Amino acid sequence: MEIGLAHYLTVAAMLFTIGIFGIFLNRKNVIIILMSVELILLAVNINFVAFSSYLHDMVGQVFTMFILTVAAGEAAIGLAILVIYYRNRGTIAVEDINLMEG
Amino acid sequence: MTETILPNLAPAYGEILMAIGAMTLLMFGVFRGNKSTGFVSLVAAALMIVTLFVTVTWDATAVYTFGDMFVADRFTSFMKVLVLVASALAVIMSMQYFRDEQEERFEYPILLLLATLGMMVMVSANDLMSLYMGLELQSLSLYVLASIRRDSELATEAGLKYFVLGALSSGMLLFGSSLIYGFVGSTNFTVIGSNLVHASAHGPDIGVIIGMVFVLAGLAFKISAVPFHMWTPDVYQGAPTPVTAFFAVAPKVAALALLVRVLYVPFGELSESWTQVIVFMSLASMVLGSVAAVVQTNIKRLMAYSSIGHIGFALVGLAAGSQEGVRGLVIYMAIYLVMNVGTFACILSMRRKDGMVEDISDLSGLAQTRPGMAAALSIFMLSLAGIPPLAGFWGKWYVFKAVVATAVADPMATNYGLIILAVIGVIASVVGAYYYLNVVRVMYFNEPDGEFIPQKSFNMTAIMGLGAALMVLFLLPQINAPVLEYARMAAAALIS
Amino acid sequence: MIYTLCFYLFATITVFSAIMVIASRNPVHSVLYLILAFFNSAGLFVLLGAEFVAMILVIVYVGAVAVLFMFVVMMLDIDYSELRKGFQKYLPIGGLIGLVLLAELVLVGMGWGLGSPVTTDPATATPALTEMTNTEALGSLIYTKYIFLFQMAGLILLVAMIGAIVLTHRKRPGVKKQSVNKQVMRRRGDAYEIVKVKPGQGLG
Amino acid sequence: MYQIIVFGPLLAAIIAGLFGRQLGDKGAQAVTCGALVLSAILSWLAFFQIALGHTVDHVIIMNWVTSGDLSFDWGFKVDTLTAVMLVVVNTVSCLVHIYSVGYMAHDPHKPRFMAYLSFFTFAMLMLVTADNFIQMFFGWEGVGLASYLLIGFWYKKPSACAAAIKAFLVNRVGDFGFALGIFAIYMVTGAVDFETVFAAIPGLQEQTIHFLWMDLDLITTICILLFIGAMGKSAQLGLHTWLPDAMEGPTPVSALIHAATMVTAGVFMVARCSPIFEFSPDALAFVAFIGASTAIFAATIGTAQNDIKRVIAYSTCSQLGYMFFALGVSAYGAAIFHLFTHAFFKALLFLGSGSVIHAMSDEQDMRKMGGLRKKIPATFILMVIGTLALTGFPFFAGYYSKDMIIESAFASGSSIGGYAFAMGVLAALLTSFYSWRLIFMTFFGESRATKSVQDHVHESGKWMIMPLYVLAAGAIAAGFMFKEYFVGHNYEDFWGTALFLKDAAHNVMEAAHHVPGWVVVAPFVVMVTGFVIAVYAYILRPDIPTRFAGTFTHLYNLFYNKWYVDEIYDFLFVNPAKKLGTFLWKKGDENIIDRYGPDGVTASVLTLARKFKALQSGYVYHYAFAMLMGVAAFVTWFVGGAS
Amino acid sequence: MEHFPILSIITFLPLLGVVFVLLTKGENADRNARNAALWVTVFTFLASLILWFSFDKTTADFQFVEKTGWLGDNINYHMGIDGISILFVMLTTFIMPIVILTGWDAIQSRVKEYLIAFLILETLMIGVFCALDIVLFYLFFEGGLIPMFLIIGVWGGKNRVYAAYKLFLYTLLGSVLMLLAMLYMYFQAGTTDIPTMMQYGFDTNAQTWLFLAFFASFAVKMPMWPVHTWLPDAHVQAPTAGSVILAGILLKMGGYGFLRFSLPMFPVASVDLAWLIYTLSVIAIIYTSLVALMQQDMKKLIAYSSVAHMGFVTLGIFAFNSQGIEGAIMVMLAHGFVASALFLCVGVIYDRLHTREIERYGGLVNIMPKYALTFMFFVMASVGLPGTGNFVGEILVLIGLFKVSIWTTFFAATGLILGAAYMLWLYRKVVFGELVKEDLKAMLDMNKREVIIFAPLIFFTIWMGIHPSTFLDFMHVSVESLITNHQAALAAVAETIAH
Repeated sequence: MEIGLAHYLTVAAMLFTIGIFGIFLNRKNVIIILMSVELILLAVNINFVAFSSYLHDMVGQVFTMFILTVAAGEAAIGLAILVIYYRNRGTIAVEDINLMEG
Repeated sequence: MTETILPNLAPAYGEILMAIGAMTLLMFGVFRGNKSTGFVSLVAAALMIVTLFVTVTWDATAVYTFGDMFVADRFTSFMKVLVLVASALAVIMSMQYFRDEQEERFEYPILLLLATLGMMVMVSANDLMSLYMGLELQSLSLYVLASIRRDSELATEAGLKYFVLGALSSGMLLFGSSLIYGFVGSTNFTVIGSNLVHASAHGPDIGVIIGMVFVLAGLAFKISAVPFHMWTPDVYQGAPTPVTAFFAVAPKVAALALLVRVLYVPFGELSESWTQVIVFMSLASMVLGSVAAVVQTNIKRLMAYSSIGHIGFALVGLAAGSQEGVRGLVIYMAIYLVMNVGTFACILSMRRKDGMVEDISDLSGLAQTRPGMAAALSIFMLSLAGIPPLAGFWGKWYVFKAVVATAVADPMATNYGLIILAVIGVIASVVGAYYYLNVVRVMYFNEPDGEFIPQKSFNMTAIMGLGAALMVLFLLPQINAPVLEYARMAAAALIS
Repeated sequence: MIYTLCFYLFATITVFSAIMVIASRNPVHSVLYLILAFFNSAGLFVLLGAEFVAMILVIVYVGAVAVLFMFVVMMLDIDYSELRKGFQKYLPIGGLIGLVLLAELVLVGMGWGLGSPVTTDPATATPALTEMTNTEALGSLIYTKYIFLFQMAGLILLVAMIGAIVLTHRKRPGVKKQSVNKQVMRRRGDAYEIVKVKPGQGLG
Repeated sequence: MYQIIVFGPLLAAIIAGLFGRQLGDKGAQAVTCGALVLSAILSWLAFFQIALGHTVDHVIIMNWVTSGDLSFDWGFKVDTLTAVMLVVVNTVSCLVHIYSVGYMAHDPHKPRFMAYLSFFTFAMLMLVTADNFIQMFFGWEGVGLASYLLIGFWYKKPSACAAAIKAFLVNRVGDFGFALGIFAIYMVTGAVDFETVFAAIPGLQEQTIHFLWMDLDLITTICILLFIGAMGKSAQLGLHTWLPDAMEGPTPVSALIHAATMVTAGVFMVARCSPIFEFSPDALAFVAFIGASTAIFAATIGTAQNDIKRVIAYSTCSQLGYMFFALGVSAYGAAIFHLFTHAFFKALLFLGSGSVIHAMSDEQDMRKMGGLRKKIPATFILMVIGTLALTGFPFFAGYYSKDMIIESAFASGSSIGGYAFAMGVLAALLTSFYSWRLIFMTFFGESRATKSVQDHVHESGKWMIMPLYVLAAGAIAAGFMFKEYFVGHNYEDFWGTALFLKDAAHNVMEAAHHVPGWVVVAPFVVMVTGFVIAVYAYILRPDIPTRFAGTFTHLYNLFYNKWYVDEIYDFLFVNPAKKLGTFLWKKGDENIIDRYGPDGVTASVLTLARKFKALQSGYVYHYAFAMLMGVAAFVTWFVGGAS
Repeated sequence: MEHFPILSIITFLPLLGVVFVLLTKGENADRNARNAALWVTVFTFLASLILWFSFDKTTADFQFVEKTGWLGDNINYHMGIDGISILFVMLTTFIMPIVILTGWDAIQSRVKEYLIAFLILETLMIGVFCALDIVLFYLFFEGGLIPMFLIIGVWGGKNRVYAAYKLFLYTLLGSVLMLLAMLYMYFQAGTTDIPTMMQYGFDTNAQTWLFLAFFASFAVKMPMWPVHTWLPDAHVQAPTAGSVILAGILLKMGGYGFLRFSLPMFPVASVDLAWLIYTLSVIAIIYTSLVALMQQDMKKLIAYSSVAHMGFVTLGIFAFNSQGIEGAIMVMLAHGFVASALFLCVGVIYDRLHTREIERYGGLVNIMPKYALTFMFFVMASVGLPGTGNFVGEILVLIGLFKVSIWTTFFAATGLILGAAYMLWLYRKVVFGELVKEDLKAMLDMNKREVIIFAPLIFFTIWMGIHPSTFLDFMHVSVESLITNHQAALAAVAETIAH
């Protein structure tokens, strides 16, 4: 079977779903959540590049570049918040993040 | 394909000014340290005001620049004015708080500036890419702002929650963007719009619709519409109060402006589809915002639910799917801005020995100890509840007017969905009135307990007084006419 | 054929490592799997003809982000002995919804090009490799047409920087630092004290 | 002149009522009595001018209400009927005012009492002078108010307050019917003034009105509704229960309101509406039936009562029954004539009993009296005169009027007339019995009072006795003096247009002069019989009544307890109303409307709010899950919708 | 505006009083504030007398009209009065000084706020009756809730919070539905001008819904059964002056609304749904009368009686004939005086003993003769004794209604009996009887201020009863034109159906 766009999109969709799974099935570790976010962004990137390739259009790749840049910044901020949170609470277990509710 | 000439910078003078200003202030701050915070704050606020004037002077028909990724028209200028006013007031209102808490950081106003810049880019975005960049600039700044009191457990928790869910929402938004890009072949709003018009002969592609849904979900998160609202109460409660005050208005205005543009410019052709989503979100937000707030005791959480509910009301205007509806939404946001800023000014002005006032019960007997502030806060509360003749009522009036007009415009095919929306909406506003009244009740009906530290900030008093006066006097044509006229022009810029 | 093989190889490994990222007991493993996923997606990118993006992915992600993750994981010293609890609790319903979503997304993906003809008029068409390399093409776009976004990206990184510093940078009270001023201003009297000791009593 | 007659008492009432304290007791008494004397004199003048001068006066003071095609005025319509009523009302009222000066001498609230009396007189005068139904209703309710105030005059007595309220409420029931009657009249005639209405009625025969799920004859319906009003005011069977209780008021009040004037308002009203009633034989039959039944019913109760005033009250009730069945057989003249004479002798009896009560230190129970004839001879004589008039002793006032009624009933020839005749004769027997029983128990035999009371017994003062003489004169002379005018040969000249007969050729009163001899004699015979029984039972064999009561326990109890009407009403209306009220309040308002309405909604909103609160668990993964759910739902919605 | 804007001046004059009250300072601040408020309300009343005397009774047109652009979109600031609304305006301005006097001694805490609340309320109430634009109307109509909420909540009794909320949310819920209907009408008619809308002729099918939406608001405000339960609570908890305003004026807004909106704008639906109104009103009259019979709290009893009286108002309005409508207006006016006075009567003794429980009183006539007389007068007026305004109103309502529905009249008239029952029972328990309770013995009779409060009320109640033409003359032409238009609209609809 010829590898077409749909294959790439399927891979991306799977990554995307896995990423979302990682966010809400995870109970223990916030870092995994951050990694799940990276997976989601990866899925998006695959989508963009695939579309870019099949559309013969550079815009998708340009977008991917910026997504990568932003993702790096996002990761930095996320980890920074995680660190200060850990400093305050001594844990990063997801289940402990519920001082506020209701 | 390469542009050798400089792009037209004129529409973006405001943004450029903000960016340069922010970087200059950053340098200044770095050299002077945290003791310069007061000065930096003032300059930041002034910068925003200056930008505001730069923006206002931009009063032309739509101009596109930066490869059509950036647009400036009357809609953007109106929304930017709102954003800038909200941000500037947020900066001013924060000063006293951080001074009192001895947490002054010069980065705070700068981050606020950068967030505002992000919002301005969002408002002016005409491309999925500029949308994303603006959104992220804003979001990243907000994540930091939420947890800027890094020693506070609540603030860091708020920041973490906000970040995680925000990242998820960005992911969704991006995923949607990718689908749209793939199925339409462009990321430019205008191009998408015209492509969809051409494609409309055989119906829109499902991929586009799904992509749009994802983008909608991402934006709905930013305006905290149900079911993407769940971060709001926790973040509002956990974040430092002035940050909450900022969160409650400016980002919402910007995201809503963006939402409106996304729905009307690229996806105007799909209005039948997105109306369903908007109607649902609007209904759910109104109901949840009104009902869930009833049992809240923390005033910041209360305001969070209140903001959810208000977004629901604003979306009613969007659901109307008409120029009048957008106008209603714009007016609604303008009024919402004043009500919220005023409310937070009141909250921020109240300090006890053991810290800020957070519990509604702490307001007991405020009417006797500080009648002026109680009166102002009551006016804001009743206005939020939408009781005439206060301004909040007018906001609701214009959105409901639009939706009723759409619902019954065609006598043959009355749109029952919209009628139900309108009926449930007004009933939700009654439920909502319950908890706003609760605040009034605590202030007026209860006896005072505990002392407030006298507030001497002139700024706060001025904001409260002016805000309350605006709420009451909105019904004067001298005050409402310009707002209505500008709102009309803004809406007309999007939909003719 | 090789193309197909490569695709399946990269795709399988990517998906597998993605699953392992969220399923690993040890976060360190997760990070490693993440890196693996990145590498393989870079392979996919290459297959798609986007060499520069693939490079960036490896360099930026693996080189910076993933390492950052690793750094934090190590630094926070998390007790990962019982990380799996509760995973199963929401798995059925969550899995169901996730699978439905996945199915729908795949379905949507399949529909590409079937419905409406995708625009044949790309905004910035990909130049033939003979004409310009992928890197060149990107470069010529980013600094011209997309200069605005480029500047925005700069600002975003600035925010990230400010944010990271604001949040995490702090003066540690216990850390000894050299203070030239203090050294210069040191006087003899600061260093010692003359004490008269009575016999048999010590310094009490 | 009529303005002075009518508004004089009102003015006096206002002055005495509002400025009583400044005027002092004497001043208040002077003002009210003066006004009433003036009114009385003017009334007699009016009587001569109108009734004997055969004219009709119509004075309009001002417009009262105009709304759409409805319009009515404040005005006086003075014809013979009104003139007779003016005389009756003002004469008796004037005498009662004077009597009250003496009777209430020891009461601390004299000005208030006088004011009430004058106010009552005003209201009564408005009633009788009305030229339209609404003004009549004004007077109608006005006298009700006065009655209420006067019955409850001794407000410290709970029984007085209860009686006052009862009187007002029972009257309201009647007014309810009266008002509906007026509405019906307006609906069909478009007017409420007598002239227009009466002119329009003949044209409405055979018309029907749909009510109570059936088509009723229009005029009959109107008449019966009006008559319900009369029943309430005149204490006819069914709505009579308030009258005996009303004796809680001071005795002058009983004499004025509950004997001579107010209670006869119903009679007056039916007579006034004779142009309507005449067109409905069914309604007339109903009136006659109720009247006759009341006559006998009240008389039976009267035989078993021990309270001196209650006996007279039931007697009044019974006599009113006479008047009504006279009306029912179209003997309007006879009815009004009896009203006229009854006013004198019944007022006399009441005031006389007041004198007795006064003498007995406010004791009303006849079982504690006895042998008073020697101690208060004047009162005794006067009471006997009243009794003779009441029982219809020949040539006393009652003789002419009551016999005329009985004869008219017979002469009418109808079956209901026959019933009325029979009841009338039987009631005459009982009347004679209980009247003499009263006299004997009070004035004969040994005194059964306590020593201290006995020592106190004294004849009343001149303020009290003088009016009695005047009334006694009336009780003796009113009959033969006015007989010819009211029911005799001058009938048509005298009444003019005031009373209407549909079929003037068949004047029942004309026929009454030609009834068989035994009919004429029958009332007299039964009267004597009653007297003899009374003498036997209360003078000769005083143990008889007790034995009788012992033998016929049930009958005695039935009479003694007033046929249990009060109890039945309590059971049927009062208690259910209270229970229903409580039920609607506690169950309806609180348990249903509030519980499922505002409180219920609030509670469910709160429940919902708590559920929302619970959803907001604080866990990030829940929040993320909600977002996923949202997106998945939207996506499914569209994918499903598209495919 | 070509002429002198008298209506606006009357409407907003009380706001000037707010300024005065705010300006009072120093140790005599409370007293000065009271005086300022009193004088402003008196002055407002005097100003409204100008309307009274220069009103042209021969035309059904709106008079003293002011119209100026306001919100754009064809929404104008449009004020004016006709023969119906002038009476309510006068009622409001007349009651207000009495209201201010009522709290003179009783309210000692937060006096300024108290007065400000009432003055603002006055502006809003007058505005309701003057507004000729539905948006303007709605503003005034709803705005009144805020001061009322505060009045009950701040100066009310023990359970004031519940009562204040109930009042606020209940009425608000009704009104928001009306708001939607207004928006629909605005969309249909393209204007919010009331006189235009009265002639507009809304779509017959939509009328039912519009009518029901307006009904939701007015029925709650009236209040009609079964949405009446907020009223007893509100009355019981409100301070005396609040009860007076509530009974005297606020309840009238519902009736006024029916006259101004429901009848002229939805003629078909009004007729179609008259059965509903009849049923609810009759139930209200009998039901609430029976409930009133069992009340232990004076104010609650009178509140329930108000519900019953308002039943007469709705019946009269929906009789669709001049007697019914004029009677309904008369009942409203008379009830405005009498119910206010009854609440004042309760207030008089409440001020002295601080309880409203009927059982706690008894025998007051012995020491408070003036009070007893006054109370008696108003009890009798409330019962509908001829010679009082209530009688004229009720008799007109019933006489008009009888032409339309005999059954309804029959049941409604039973209210006259029941009404007498509970009022007389109340009076007997409170005023009559032996004075045995020790704490009652020290009570003083009415003072001069209280006499001044009651005197005009008594005077006007009698005046209305004896010479109602003074008031009826104002409304004749307007009511006639209302009915004529109503009938014309019905005929037009019948015409279209026939074709």
